[in-house]
Amino acid sequence: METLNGKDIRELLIYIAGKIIENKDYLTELDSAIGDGDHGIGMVVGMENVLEALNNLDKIPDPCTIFVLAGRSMLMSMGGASGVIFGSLFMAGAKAMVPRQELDAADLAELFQRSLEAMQTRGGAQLGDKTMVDALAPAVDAMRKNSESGIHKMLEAAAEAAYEGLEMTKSYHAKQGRAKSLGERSLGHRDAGAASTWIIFRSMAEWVKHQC
Amino acid sequence: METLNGKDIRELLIYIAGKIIENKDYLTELDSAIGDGDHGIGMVVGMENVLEALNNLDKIPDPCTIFVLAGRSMLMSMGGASGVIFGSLFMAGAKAMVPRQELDAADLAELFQRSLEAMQTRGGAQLGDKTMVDALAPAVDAMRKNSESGIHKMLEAAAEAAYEGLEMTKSYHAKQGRAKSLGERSLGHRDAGAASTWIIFRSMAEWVKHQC
Amino acid sequence: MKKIINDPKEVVNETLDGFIAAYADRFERVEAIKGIKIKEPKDKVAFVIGGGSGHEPMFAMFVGDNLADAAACGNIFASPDPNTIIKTALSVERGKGVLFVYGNYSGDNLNFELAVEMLEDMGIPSRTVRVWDDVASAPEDRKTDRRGIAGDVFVIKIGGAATGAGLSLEEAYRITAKARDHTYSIGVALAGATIPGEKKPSFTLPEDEIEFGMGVHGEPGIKRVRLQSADKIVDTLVEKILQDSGIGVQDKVCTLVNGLGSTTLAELYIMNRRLDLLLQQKGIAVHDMEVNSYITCQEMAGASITLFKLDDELQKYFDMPCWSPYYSNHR
Amino acid sequence: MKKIINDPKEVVNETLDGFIAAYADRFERVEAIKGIKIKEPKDKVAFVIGGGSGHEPMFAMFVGDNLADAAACGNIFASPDPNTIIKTALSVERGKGVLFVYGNYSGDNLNFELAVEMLEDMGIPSRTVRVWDDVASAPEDRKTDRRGIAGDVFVIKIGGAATGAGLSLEEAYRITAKARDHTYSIGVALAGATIPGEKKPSFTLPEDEIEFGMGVHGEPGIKRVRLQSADKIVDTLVEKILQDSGIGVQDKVCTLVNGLGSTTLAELYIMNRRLDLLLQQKGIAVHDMEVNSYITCQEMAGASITLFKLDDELQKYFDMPCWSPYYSNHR
Ligand SMILES: Nc1ncnc2c1ncn2[C@@H]1O[C@H](COP(=O)(O)OP(=O)(O)O)[C@@H](O)[C@H]1O
Ligand SMILES: Nc1ncnc2c1ncn2[C@@H]1O[C@H](COP(=O)(O)OP(=O)(O)O)[C@@H](O)[C@H]1O
Ligand SMILES: [Mg+2]
Ligand SMILES: [Mg+2]
Ligand SMILES: [Mg+2]
Ligand SMILES: [Mg+2]
Repeated sequence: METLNGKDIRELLIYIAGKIIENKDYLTELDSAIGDGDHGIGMVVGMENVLEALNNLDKIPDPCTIFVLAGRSMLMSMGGASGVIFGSLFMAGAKAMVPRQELDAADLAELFQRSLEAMQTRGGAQLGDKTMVDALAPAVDAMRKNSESGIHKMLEAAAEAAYEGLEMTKSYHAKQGRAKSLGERSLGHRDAGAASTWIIFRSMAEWVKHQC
Repeated sequence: METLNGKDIRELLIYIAGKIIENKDYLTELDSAIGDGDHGIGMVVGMENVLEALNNLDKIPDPCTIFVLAGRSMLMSMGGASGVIFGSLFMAGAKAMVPRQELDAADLAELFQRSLEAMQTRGGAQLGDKTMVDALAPAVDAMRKNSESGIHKMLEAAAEAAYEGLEMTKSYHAKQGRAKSLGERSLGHRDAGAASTWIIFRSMAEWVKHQC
Repeated sequence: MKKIINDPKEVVNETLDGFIAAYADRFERVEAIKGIKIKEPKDKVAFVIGGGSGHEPMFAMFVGDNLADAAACGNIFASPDPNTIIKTALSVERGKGVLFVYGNYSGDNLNFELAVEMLEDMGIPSRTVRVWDDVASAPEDRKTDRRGIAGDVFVIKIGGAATGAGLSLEEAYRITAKARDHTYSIGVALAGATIPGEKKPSFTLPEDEIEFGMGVHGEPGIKRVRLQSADKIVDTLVEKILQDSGIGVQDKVCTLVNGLGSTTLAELYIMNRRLDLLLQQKGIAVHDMEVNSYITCQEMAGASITLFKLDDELQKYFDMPCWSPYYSNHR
Repeated sequence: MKKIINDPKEVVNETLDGFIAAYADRFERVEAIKGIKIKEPKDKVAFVIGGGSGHEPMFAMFVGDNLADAAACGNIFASPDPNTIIKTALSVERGKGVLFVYGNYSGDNLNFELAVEMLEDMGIPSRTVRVWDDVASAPEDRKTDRRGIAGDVFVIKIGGAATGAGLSLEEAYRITAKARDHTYSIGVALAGATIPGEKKPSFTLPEDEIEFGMGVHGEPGIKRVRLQSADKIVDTLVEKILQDSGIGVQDKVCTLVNGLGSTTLAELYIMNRRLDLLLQQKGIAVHDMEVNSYITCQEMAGASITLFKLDDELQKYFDMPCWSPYYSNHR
């Protein structure tokens, strides 16, 4: 598949939601080590709201509108840092794009690129601050670099980059989020939000692969 | 030794205090099972006050006065059921006796007999109610029956009777004290106050034996 | 259990010192013993409460305006001794006698009785109301064997109002005893507590079990069951109280959901939500609902529900304003 | 950890219901979201507080007379979402703008900021005071990175008084921000807490260790040491606050010893005793001492100390009477 329409994006997001919900305990465990132990809980609340919104659609709108819908469902229901951050991940970029019926690989890369920028403006996190940005930024980078190889290859590359970013967070001192007061003691631990980001990109790659 | 003077009673009580203090954890453990777990604490508070009073005597008064002094130290400092009950054990009988310079076996038997009566009037416990009375009443009984055999033999018999009384408390439903709301569930457990009573009589027998 | 204390033997003493440090404008210690009193007791029947410590804010922190004039404090979970009780009473007695309220436990009964005898020997008339609200601790025909638990709050509220209104000892006693006879409680425990300085909790419960009817010192209760939902727990507690008290349609009550220590306010409010619903369903009118941890048991987990049945006279005294640092009437 | 709850997802919802059941004469829920408001907001700047739940009585139970007009509640330990914040604010806004107070956490900052942007888009002027009193959570030169802990109490007290006095948004903001800048706290943790519905505590501490500077969500602190005496713990906490704040001779403070959940009032008073002694020794005047568990962290064990430095203006607003079910000023 070389483009994704509204129906695809809807199914893709439903697949992501399932994967996040599956990984609740893992995410909470990561957040317990250097945060307050609720990241899994929050993401599940958000994803359940996404599922509710997407399962109750009268008709299928264009892909960007679906992304916005999903992002807003998270933003307006989750609370916590991740409500705004992950809500923005799906919403901010999609909102900034000119609406179209189908998204190709380059469109997807642009969408997440814009989300990343919006999120950094809002949250102030830089690469290396030990946040989800450490997984998202390399993933977006990989998308841009691989957008000519088609959606599946691009998303595989993004997922791999997100994973490497996640692993890198172990070596960072936290500078944003709850862990920032930890200083050195955050070393050796992965960031919970980066793990969610990796799961999201890995799930996208998986879903697309299943469609081939 | 066929009689005990003021000095003896003082040393005897100091010996008892040491033994009770040694057994604090055991007493607390018994009270935890069917009470509130503070019997050992209370007895230690009382015995420390007894030690303070007896170690700071200017001159040694008659034996009954020493008993009253020790009992009052407990009564006025311990609180809890055992403050009144064990305070009375030493105080009530001694207060009721005609003062004399030495106590023989029969005097001792009379003293504890009177204490037992006063305590039952005040606390209302009958034999079989699962209280210290279940150890004290048989001990007093044994003292009366053995008062002709001399102090040491009498106290050995009393200690043995107290021990049997203590063991019997395992088979009683509690009817006084905190355990009374337990009904059947107090079965199988020894009463903490009965254990203290046994330790007191055993210590008396031991102390007298050491003097021979 | 780790605790923030110094010498375990000084826990009560230092607690009272810290309390006076915060409220020196209103309260002071009774010299030489573990008692707390209001600084300037009024010319009225002295109202004195007391019991073992370890249940903070009960009893010391229920001294205040139209509440107790003084509190005699024992060691953790141990009644105060007669010396403490007498000195505390004398510190606020104004020639009109003393009304005592305390929980119905062997230790308290023995020590307060002895104190009352000694006070009467000194020519000071005294009356005593023992609180026995815990319906789980003995059947109705042995009511006077029941323990006093969170119901203390209502009996003390009324005793404080009745003595504060300037009633005679006999009259204040009558109304306070009536308040006691209108108070019904039952609790549930989830986890045990440790006395400061001890190593082990005085009881433990398996990780998936709770116990109905457990006392505020961890005295074992009446029924151990698997952990249930808050709603089901409240249903059981309320049913037991209504059965025992006969409270029903047309009656009017004040309620208290009391936490035992480590149970959160959120949990207590989740219980209160169900309590409110049940009382509505049964047609029982609610005059006031309290939700707080007034009578704790160290870091014990669990809660109790108390119903206090009002009549016109009790309502009048319940509605009188009162103030202490942890309990006040804002009506 | 066993908890008395129904569906873990409904904890906050049902807590608020139970709270309203008890105080329906004064408070009501904000429709469709997890907000609590006073029934009849006055014609003044709206004062709205909020944050994650699980810290009861903070925040929902600090709504009241001359305190907050409304509280926006998130899930356990999670900031409320912008939708909740906006609806809560609109429910009490009277055309004079909104003053927000909340703790300085990534999540709260992101959500409240977004809400404020949306409110301003609607033409409603809003100002925000983030509480960052925890001196252990970042060095002084990164003050705005510090977490908000028990100091919330003083900032909310002053914000409630300033808006209650009818000041303009700008003026109320100025005074409330000053209160924030005069508030310094640090805590110590003894044992962890479990979020309702989870199986494991979010952190644990060895049986003989305590941790200084730990946050109210169990965020790790600055120093882990062996269990010490209460006096030594207080010495460490006070020294750190005095060093950081520069509070010293001739200054006047209000103090708060705040328990985190399962720590007993007795322990808090033992701490308060030492605090009082230290402040006397250092020649620091004490205007008021509070001892309570106002900002809890589920059944976490531990406590914090807060010093609030007064000047004449702050003292005037501190002394204004206020009332909520768990916090009131009786001066
Ligand atoms: N300013 C920020 N920018 C980007 N991501 C952030 C920021 N603050 C926090 N996060 C992410 O949010 C995650 C925490 O989410 P969550 O636990 O749900 O929120 P909270 O910290 O409110 O409990 C962190 O692991 C981090 O990846
Ligand atoms: N009415 C009574 N008569 C005799 N002994 C009693 C009575 N009530 C309690 N006791 C004794 O006191 C013991 C409990 O003492 P202690 O634990 O110190 O007091 P408390 O019950 O106040 O915690 C019981 O084991 C019992 O032997
Ligand atoms: Mg978190
Ligand atoms: Mg006991
Ligand atoms: Mg006791
Ligand atoms: Mg959180």
